[in-house]
Amino acid sequence: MTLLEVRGLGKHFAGLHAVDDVDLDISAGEITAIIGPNGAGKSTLFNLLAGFYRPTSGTVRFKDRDVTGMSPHRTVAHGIARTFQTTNLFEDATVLENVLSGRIVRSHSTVFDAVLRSPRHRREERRNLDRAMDALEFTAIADYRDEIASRVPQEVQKRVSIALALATDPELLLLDEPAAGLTEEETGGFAQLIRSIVASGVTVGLVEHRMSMVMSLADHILVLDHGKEIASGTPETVRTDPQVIEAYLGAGHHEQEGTG
Amino acid sequence: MTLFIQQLFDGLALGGVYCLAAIGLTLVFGVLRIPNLAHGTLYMLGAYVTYFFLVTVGVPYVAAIGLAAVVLAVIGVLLERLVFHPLRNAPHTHHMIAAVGAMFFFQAVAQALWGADFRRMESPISGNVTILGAQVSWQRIVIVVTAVLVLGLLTWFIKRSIHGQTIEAIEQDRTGSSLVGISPSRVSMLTFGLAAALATVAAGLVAPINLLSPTMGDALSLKVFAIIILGGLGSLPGAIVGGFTLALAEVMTSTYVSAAAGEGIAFVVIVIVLAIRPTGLFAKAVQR
Amino acid sequence: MTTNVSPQRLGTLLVALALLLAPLALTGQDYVLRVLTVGATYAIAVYGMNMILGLTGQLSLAHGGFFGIGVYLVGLLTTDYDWAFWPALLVAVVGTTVVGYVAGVVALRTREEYFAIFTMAMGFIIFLVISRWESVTHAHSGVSGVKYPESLGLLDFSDPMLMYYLVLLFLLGAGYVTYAVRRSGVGRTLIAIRTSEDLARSVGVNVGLNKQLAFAASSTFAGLGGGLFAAVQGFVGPSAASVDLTFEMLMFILVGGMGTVMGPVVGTFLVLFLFEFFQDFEAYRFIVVGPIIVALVIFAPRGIVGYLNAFAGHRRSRGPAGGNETGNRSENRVPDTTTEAKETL
Amino acid sequence: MAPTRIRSGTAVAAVCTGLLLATSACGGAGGSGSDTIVIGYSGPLSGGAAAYGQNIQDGLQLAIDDLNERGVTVDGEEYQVELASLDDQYAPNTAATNAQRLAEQDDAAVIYVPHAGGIQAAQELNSNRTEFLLGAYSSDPKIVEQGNELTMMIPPSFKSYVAPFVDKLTQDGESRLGLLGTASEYGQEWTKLVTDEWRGRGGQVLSDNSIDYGTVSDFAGPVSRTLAENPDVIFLGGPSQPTAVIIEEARRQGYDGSFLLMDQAKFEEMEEFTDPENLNDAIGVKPVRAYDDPGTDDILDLYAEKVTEEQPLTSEVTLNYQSVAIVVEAMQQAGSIDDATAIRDAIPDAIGEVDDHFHVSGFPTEITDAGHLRNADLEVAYRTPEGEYEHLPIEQPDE
Repeated sequence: MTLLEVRGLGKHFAGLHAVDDVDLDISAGEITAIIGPNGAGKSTLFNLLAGFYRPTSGTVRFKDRDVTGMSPHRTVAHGIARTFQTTNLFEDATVLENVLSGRIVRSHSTVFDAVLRSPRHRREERRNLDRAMDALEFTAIADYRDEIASRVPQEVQKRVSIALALATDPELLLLDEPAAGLTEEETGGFAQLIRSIVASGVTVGLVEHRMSMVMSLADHILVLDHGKEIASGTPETVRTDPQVIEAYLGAGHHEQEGTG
Repeated sequence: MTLFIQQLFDGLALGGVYCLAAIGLTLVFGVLRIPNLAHGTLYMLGAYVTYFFLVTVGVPYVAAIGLAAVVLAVIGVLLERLVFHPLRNAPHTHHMIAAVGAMFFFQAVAQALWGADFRRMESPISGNVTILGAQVSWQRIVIVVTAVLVLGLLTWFIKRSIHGQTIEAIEQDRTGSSLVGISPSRVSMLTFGLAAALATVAAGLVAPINLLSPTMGDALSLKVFAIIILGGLGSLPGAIVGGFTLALAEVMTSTYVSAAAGEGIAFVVIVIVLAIRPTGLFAKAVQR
Repeated sequence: MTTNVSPQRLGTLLVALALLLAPLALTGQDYVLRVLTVGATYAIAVYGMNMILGLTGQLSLAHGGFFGIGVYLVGLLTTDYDWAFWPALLVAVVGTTVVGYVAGVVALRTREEYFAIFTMAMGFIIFLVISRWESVTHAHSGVSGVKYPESLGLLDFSDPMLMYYLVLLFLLGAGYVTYAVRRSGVGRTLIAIRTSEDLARSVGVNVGLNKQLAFAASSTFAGLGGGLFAAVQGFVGPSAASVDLTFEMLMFILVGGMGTVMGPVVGTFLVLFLFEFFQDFEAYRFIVVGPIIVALVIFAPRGIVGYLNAFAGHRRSRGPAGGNETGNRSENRVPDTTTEAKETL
Repeated sequence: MAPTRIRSGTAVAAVCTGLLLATSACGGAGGSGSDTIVIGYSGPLSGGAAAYGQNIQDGLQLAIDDLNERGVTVDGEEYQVELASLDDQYAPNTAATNAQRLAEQDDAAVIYVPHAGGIQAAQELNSNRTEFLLGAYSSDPKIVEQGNELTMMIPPSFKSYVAPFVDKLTQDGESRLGLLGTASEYGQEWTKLVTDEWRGRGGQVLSDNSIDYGTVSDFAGPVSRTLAENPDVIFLGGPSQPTAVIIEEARRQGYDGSFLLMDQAKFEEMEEFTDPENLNDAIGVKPVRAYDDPGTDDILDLYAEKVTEEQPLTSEVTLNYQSVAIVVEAMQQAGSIDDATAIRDAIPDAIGEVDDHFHVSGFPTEITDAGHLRNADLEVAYRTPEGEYEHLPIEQPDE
C-alpha cells in the first residue's frame, strides 16, 4: 500500500530548481531512502513533504489525502514526523521534557482543562507521560530522561530527536541523516533502531549519505541529482545504474555534510 | 505654497537631526544587536555638555560641539564597557531594562548637575534667508548641511578606513569577522563611541532652536526607534531615508491634518509599514 | 509527584501567607496597604507579560497600553456611563482580550526586535489616543469618581482591607492559572515556541495560533489588572497607559524571574518597595536606583525566583519526579539569545 | 537535603516578608516628633515637569523657614514646621500614594499637590478615609467644583482671565485667533475656554495647533502653520521657557500681532529667555515684582539670596509661600495641628491675621465656600507694543 504519493513535485528558489519534477512512492511498512550528492535537493524534498516549504508545483498525497503545502503542524497531526540533519532539540529542557513536547500535537485538553484540572486533562497528562516514556525506552535512552538535553552525548541527542518524533505517534517518520557524525559502531546501533521502528509499524523515509547503511537498510531507493530524479528502485538496481555511478563519481567525494 | 516650502525646509532640518541620531542607534543595533533605549539620554547629555563648553567654558560653537562629541564618545564607551559588554550574550529584554536603568541614572545626573529648569543655548548663527518666499533660519540650513556632511564622512569612514570596514564586517557577519582577527570588543567600543558622538552633533545643532532639559531625549528616543525600524534595523540607508521620511511625514501631517496627528504619525507609519513589510523597508537578511 | 514539600512549594506558600497576613500586620497603615493593593494590580498585569514574554518568549511592549485600556474601560464605564463595577470589569477583561487578539494578528507578523518595537509603537499609539481623545477619555483631565466594586453580601469594598483581599484573590487566580498552564501541555507548547519556533513547528505545534492566543491571554491579564487598578485608585489619568509603565512592568518581571510562577509577584513587590524606599531621596533616587537596576540585570539575569529555583533544582537529586516537576539545572550557563528555560515555580 | 530545601524556600519568603516589613517601616523614619508640624508635598521633582515642581517646593520651604524664624505656637506649645517632599513625576496615582504616605507616616495634616490630576486623585483619598487638607496649586477651576470639603485652591482660577484677556486684545476689532497652546491638561482646558469666549463674541477661531511643549523638537513648523492663517491674536502658553522660544520664533517669522498668554507662562521668566521686545503686545499674569505689597521686596531679596539669582521669582513660588502662612495661622487659630477639618474651618479667620511680612503678591482676602483662596483686587498685566506693562483689574466669576 502506498502511504505517501508524490507527483511532479518542484521547488524553485530565485532561479534555482532545488527540487524539480520529482515522483516518489513510499510504501507502508518499508524503508525508503533518498540519496544523492550534496545539493541534490534531498533535504529540500523532506522540507516539502513535511510542509516546511510550500512547493511551487506538484502534489503530495498522504494516506490518500492531499497534504500539498499543508503547514507542518497539520502534517504532523496527520502522522508525518521528521528529524533534522543537525540535531535540533530544546536544549535547556530535560530529555523527558523534550520528548513530552512531541505529545503536544496529540493533546486535546485546553487551558481551561489545565486550570480546572479536569479528568480529561489528568488522563491526558498521564497518557502523555506514558507515551513519552515508551518512546524513551524504545530508543534506549530512558536513563537520561532527567538530564538537560544539551548536556548528553551526541549519540543520545540524536536518539532524543528520534524519540521526540516518535512521541508524535507518526505513521511516516522522515529521518534526515540520522547517523551523521557518528562512529561506525554507533551507526550500527542506529541501523538497528531504524529496523525496530519499522518493525513497530512506522514507515520510514531516510536521507542518508552512507552508502553501506542505505544499501543494507532500504527497501526502495530514490536517487536525486540537481533536484531531479536520476534513478529509483531496489538497492540492487540503483547500485548498478550507470547514471548513479556517474553522478556519484562526478560529484567526487560525498561523505560530507551538505544542505542536500 | 509658501507654507508648503516653509514646512519642507522645517521638515528637512528636523530630518537632519533625526538622521544623525538614528544612525548611531542603527549602527549600535547592526553591530551589537542592542536596542539601546538610552540613546535619547546620550543625546540629552550631548546637548548639556555642548552647553557646558559653549556657555560655561566659553569656547566657540563648533569647537563646543566637537569637544562635547569627544566627551560623549568616552561616555558611550564607558556605557558599553560597564553595561552592555557584560550583557553581550543576554537577550534583548535585558539590554532594554539595563538601558532604562542607565537612562534613569543619566537623567538624574543631568538634573543634579544642571538643574531641572530649561536652559537656552544661543548659537552664533542667526538670521533668516528667504527661499521661495519661505523664511528659513540659517541655523536650520546649517543643520541640513552638517547632517549631509556628517553622513558623507561616515559613509566614507565605513567604506574606506580600517575601523569602519571592521564595523561593516561585523555588521555583516559576526562570527566570520572574529575569525579574521578583528576584535569584536574594540569594534563594540568604537561603535558606541561613534553613536554617542553623532547623537551629540545632532543635539548640539538642534539645541539652539529649542531648549535643554533633562528629559529632552525622551521623545526623541521613541521617534528614533521608529525611524530605524522603519528603515530596517541596522541599515544605514534605511536610517537616512527613514529619518527624512518621518520628519517630513510629521511636519506635513501636522500642517495638513492636525497637530495631534503629527505627534502620532511616526508610530502610525511604523505600524503600517511593518504590517505590510514585517522587517522594515531596507531589511537585510539578518542571520541570527 | 513527591510527597515531601519541595522548596518551591514552601517558598510559594510563605509568599502567599505573607500577602494574606500583611493587612493584619499593617493595621492603621493604609499607605502600605495601598502600595500593596496597587502593586497587586500591577502584578496581575505582569502575569500577562509573563505569559507572552516569560513563557512564549515574545517581548511585547504594548502591555502598558493594554493595561491602560482596562483602566479606562472601567474608569469611563463606571462614571460617564454609570455602569456598575462588575459588568464594567467584565467588559474591560473581554475588551482587552479582543483588542489584544486583533492587535496580535498584525503584530505577530513581525519577529524579535521588530515585534518589540512594533508593539512599543502600538503602546504609544494607545497612550496618545487616551491622552488626546478629549471628548471620550477627558484626556489629561482624567476620570475621577471611579466606582468601588459593589458589595457582595456583607463585603463592602470601600474598606481598603477588603479591596486588598479582593485584588489579592484575583492575583492568586492569575498565579494559579500561570502555574496550571506552566505544568500542562499548553505551557509545554509555549515554552517550545520560546525555545525554537522551527523545532516547535516540526513537532506539530501551530506556532502562529499559539502565539496569537498567548498574546490575547497576556492582554486579558493586563485588562484585569487595569480594571482593578481603576477601582483601587478612584481617579485615573493617562499615565496609567504610558510606555513608561510597560518598562516598569518589564523591570518587575525581570527582577522576579521570567517564565516563573512566583516571579511576577516577587519582582513587582520588590521593585515597588525599592521605589518607595528611595522616595526619601526625591529626584536623586534615580542616581542610586538606575545602577541597581543595571546591576540586577547583569548579576541576576534570571531574576530572584529564577535564581532560587535553579539553586533548589541544583540541590535536588535526580529523583523520581514527574516530568513536569524537574527543575532547571542549567544555572551556570550564560544566558543565551534564546530565553532560557526556567522551570516550575 | 532537608535543610537546603528549607533554606531556599525560606529565602523567597524572607525576601517577601522583609519587603513587607521594610515597606511599613520606611517613611516612618521621616516622621515627626511631637513638637513638629509637617507640611506634606507631592510634586514632580524629576522628569519633564521637575522645574515646576521645584518652584513650588521652594515657595513652601521659604515660607516654612520664615515661619520657624518667627516661631510658631499652637495651643500654647511651640512648634517647628517641617517640609516633607515626595516625587510623583506628575503622575496622578503616584501623587495619591504619596499623599497617603505623607498623611499617615509623616502625620501631615496639610498636603500640597501642584497638578490637577494629582489633586483629583488625592481628593478621592481625603474624601474617603485619610483626612488631610489638600493644598491644591492648580488654576483649573474643576478642582473646587467637585465639592471636596478639604481642598484649598491656591492660585486664581484661569476662568477669571479669559474674558478680560479677550476684552483687551479685541479692542481694535481683532477677529482671528490662532491656537498654539500646550497640549497638557490645562493647556487643553484653556484652549477650550478661549475658543468658546472668542466664538461667543463672533470672532473666528483658526485651526488648533496645540502641541506638547515638552516633546516637540522644533517649534518652527507649528508656528508657521499658525501664521499661515494670518491670525490677529495668538493664544499660547505652557511653561515660560518654551513659550518664550515659540514667541521668538513667531516674531522671527514676521508675526506682529498680539499674544494671549496662558497663566502658566510668566512674563518675568520669558524676559530671561528671549529679547523682551518680542513680548510686546501680550497679555498675561502680573509679574511678582510689579506688586507693592508689604512683603514683596523682602521676598524678592530672600529668593535671590536663598534660592537662586539666576531665575526670577514668580507667582508659582509666592502664591504657595503665602498659602503656607495662611495654613499655619489657621492651625494657630484652630488650636490644632492635626485636625484637617478644624484647620480648614479656621482659614477664613486666619487670612486676616497673617503677618504683613507674608503679603507678597496679591495676598488672598477671602476663601470661598468651595475652598478657593482669592484676592479681591486681582490684576493682570498687558505689555504694550512699546514694552511698558499696564496693570488691569479683573472681575472674578462667582463660585
